Amino acid sequence: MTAADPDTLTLDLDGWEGPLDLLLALARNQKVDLKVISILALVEQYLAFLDQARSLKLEVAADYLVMAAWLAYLKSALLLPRNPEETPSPEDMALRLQRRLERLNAMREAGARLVARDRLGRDVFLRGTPEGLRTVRHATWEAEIYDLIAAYGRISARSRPVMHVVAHRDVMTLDEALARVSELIGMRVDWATIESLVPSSAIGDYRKSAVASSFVAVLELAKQGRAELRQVSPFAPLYVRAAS
Amino acid sequence: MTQGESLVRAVEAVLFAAETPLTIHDIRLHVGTQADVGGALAMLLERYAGRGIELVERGGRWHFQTAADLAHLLRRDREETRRLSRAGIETLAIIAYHEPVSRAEIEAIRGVQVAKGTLDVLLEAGWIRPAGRREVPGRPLTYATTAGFLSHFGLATRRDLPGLDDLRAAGLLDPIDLAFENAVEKDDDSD
Amino acid sequence: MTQGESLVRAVEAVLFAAETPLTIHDIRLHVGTQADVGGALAMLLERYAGRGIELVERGGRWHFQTAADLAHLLRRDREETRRLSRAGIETLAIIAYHEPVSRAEIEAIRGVQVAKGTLDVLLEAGWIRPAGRREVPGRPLTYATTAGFLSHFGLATRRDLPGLDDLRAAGLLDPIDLAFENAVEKDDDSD
Repeated sequence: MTAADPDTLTLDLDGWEGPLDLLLALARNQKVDLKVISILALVEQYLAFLDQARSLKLEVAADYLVMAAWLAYLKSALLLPRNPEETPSPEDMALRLQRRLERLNAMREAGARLVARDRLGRDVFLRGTPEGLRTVRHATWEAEIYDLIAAYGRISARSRPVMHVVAHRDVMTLDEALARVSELIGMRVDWATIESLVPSSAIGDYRKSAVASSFVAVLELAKQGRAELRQVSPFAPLYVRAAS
Repeated sequence: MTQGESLVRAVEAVLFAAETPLTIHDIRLHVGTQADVGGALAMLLERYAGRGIELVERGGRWHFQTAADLAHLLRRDREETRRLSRAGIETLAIIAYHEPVSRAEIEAIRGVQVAKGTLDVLLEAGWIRPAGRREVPGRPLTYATTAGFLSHFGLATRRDLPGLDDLRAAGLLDPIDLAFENAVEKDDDSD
Repeated sequence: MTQGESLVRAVEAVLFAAETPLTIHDIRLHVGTQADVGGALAMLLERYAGRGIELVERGGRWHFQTAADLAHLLRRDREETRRLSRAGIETLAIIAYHEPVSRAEIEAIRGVQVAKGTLDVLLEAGWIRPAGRREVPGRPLTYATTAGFLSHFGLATRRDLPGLDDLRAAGLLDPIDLAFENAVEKDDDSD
């Protein structure tokens, strides 16, 4: 068995699709039916092949080494006196490896036969310009009279005139605030906070409204040039006085 | 060069697979420049006469086509029942209650734009019809319901539609309902 | 419902006009639900035998195609079908002969990982499809071939796969013993 001649097998492992592919190629080199292949010879060829690769300092992928280790173990198990306790037996393992190679080989050949068949679009052709079959869908629309009436009710409810009545009206109007603020700052000389301009009697919602209206009134007076504003930083108290 | 029956087969296959009608010259490019393509075509014409497939010549170009009398088989009708969308039913209701009514008026009443598709669906269903143009600027088209609308909804006349008082009595003007509806779906007029 | 010769014509026309292979059910939708489509197909099979156009059945679906022996006349100007890689061909063969089969089983037979693109290419070609999960730990997805696979490779059914019976008799299609395969090489890095 001289099939392991490294010259006939490229050492470029990229050319092989993994250890099993390499094993199959080696097995085929034995030129016998895969069913009667010598696993022992095959193992030796594989190991010799990898040794060769390593002696050339080629990098060998991990899965090749894993397979090598397993095959080395199989080889020694096949050669050494048999331990009857051991399962599976080395012969059994060798048989399975052989079956595995057979199966890969069978699928490889099946694939080759498959792609060599008369293939649609390559060897045989469908009609070039089929008219096509059409399914024309007609929609029949469905709606119930209730849906129609309910829809109209919904629209009517949506568009019905609605009168808004505000029940609670506890506010200081802007006009009120304007009159009050301009009068108060006219009487004072010094800076005054907005809060100090709100009537002390004002409490609750009315106080909030009075503060808000007074603030807007102050802004309005400042805009008209009748008041000056001062604030040292954001959110600091806002001071107001009559424009000088 | 292909001859006799094998030429007929070849021409048959070439015409079948071709993506466009072929001249005799085109066919020769496939079956051989010296071939009697005319003779093969004559043979095929005869063979396919009266069959489901016909060989035809148009302006010097040949092609197979399905027999004209069988064209109806290539088309299959299928009915599908579909429910009208909410936008559709509201638009239909407005037309029914206010006809004739223009699209702008429908939008004013609904408070939402009416997609073109919505009116198309109602037209397709045969429930509304164009009902002339309104003599105002822009001359907008108006819509009205059809006899098909009445029969679909089991109405003898439009006057059988319940009035606002009936709707209120039936609880169909309940604003709580409205608030709920609005909360549930904002605007479904995209169909 | 169409009968006799006019049914044969009708089936001929429908198959001829179709853009994809049709099942008998599909054909019935066009020619009549009670029609003896099987009988008409048998008649057409006979008529087209040996002609340039053939009627074929692939996975229960019927279509007309050009006769295989005329391939040399038709290949002109057609772009060659994309060549499958060796890995692709082997993977397809393994799926076809073992289906349904999981990726791990394919890898066990080939002894290498199945690269991502390999299954993608086969799926994209419409030749394989996911065929459910195997009820074992990890619930791996399995793959099987499609009707498109049968059409493309000219197989009436999977039983027509070349050498299927011999391979089965030789035990080469027995379920894959993943446990053993994994014991041999426990490698399996991720791809």
